[in-house]
Amino acid sequence: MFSVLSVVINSMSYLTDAPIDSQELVKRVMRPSDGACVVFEGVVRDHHEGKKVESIFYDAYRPMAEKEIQRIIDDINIRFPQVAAAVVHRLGKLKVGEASIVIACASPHRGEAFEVCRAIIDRFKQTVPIWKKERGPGGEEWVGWQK
Amino acid sequence: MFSVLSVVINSMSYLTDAPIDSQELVKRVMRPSDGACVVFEGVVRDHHEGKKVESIFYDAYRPMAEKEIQRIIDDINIRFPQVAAAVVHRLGKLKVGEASIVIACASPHRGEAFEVCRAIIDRFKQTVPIWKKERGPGGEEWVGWQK
Amino acid sequence: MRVRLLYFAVLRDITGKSEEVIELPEGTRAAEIWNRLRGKHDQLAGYERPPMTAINETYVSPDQPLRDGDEVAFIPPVAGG
Amino acid sequence: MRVRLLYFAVLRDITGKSEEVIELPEGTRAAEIWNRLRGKHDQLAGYERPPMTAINETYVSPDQPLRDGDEVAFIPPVAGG
Repeated sequence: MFSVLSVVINSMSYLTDAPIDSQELVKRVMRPSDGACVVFEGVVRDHHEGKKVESIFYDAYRPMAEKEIQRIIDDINIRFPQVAAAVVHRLGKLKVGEASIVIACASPHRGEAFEVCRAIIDRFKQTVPIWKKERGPGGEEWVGWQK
Repeated sequence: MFSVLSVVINSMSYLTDAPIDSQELVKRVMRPSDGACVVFEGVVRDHHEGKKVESIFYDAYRPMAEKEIQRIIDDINIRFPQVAAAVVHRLGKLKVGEASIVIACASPHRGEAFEVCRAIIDRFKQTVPIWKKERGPGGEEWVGWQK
Repeated sequence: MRVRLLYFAVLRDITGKSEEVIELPEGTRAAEIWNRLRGKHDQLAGYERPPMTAINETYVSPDQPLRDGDEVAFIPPVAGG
Repeated sequence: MRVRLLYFAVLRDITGKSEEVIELPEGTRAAEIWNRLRGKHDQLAGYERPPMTAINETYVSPDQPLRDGDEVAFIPPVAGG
């Protein structure tokens, strides 16, 4: 009746619990016909809305997040068939300076690589069911939730 | 009367004859307050205007190129004081798939990181005295020079 | 019918659980489940409209009637990236 | 006066040298040097206006009068990046 456990069938997952290797992502997308690669790294920073941040805990609705990211990639593939894009988001506890997301976009020309990289992160932040709990000197808080 | 040899005084040069380490560039720009890093890699691709490309030789007016790049960085620092940017361009013979330029831009927020990274590469291509000679099955040619 | 409710992030903290299976009349809507949650948890009282709603891992209107076996998740404001 | 001419990329290939020091009347302009080069090298004949011009590592108008000791470079279309 209920799916026992949602397993990502693809060997390739968009989510990881380990540090992200951005070089590996670049290698994954680059083809001999590509002249440009644009990489976006989202990184835990030491402040948010005036408050000090020490670490962030990322949580996700994993199977749905995988599907939503796949949907973003599929849309991009239709709109920009010449661009190859890869995305990985890290979950769990991250310290300041660690990358939470890396997006790599390769293309024959730089225009689309920049456009797609920006489009992916903008849309990612709107729909992918991932949440973050910021921890600082004042305690913990889920970002975006008004108490 | 003539400057004997123009030496880059800074330990940091914008030009290199060795493969570029983009991870090192990212480390150089990231500060604890940065939440975003955008990296652009220009890569030798296997074609140009319908012709097959096997390798590219990059030549430069080195001391002037260093100054022009410095000028670009200085302008960016004035217009976007919150962004930290690093640039390295490689010279000499590069094979398909090798990076000729890497630009890393870190910022508290992603908007300016994208904007600055794009602005740097766009301006770089207009004013920095670097040239490329493409080699393919049909011979060699300096790009941009109409015979 | 029975549906599985999943709780994430702030909702997991507030409800104290990550999921539960509940018995409901046929055709119940996610919005009605949200109202039950609001009745149970003071921290949700101010939220008249549910946050984004997912049924079986897809965003849907909270007014869509549920079916037996559905997996329902209320999605608090996302903050990935 | 004497100025140093630097040749890069396609201009180095055409002239067969990377630099030379030439003797010129006071006040000569870079544009006039360009015309001399056009006279010497058939491949440049079609280029009435010089490409971008740098004096002492800075872009300037090719009509700027040169001074003793200047380093002059004609900059073919750049293609870095």
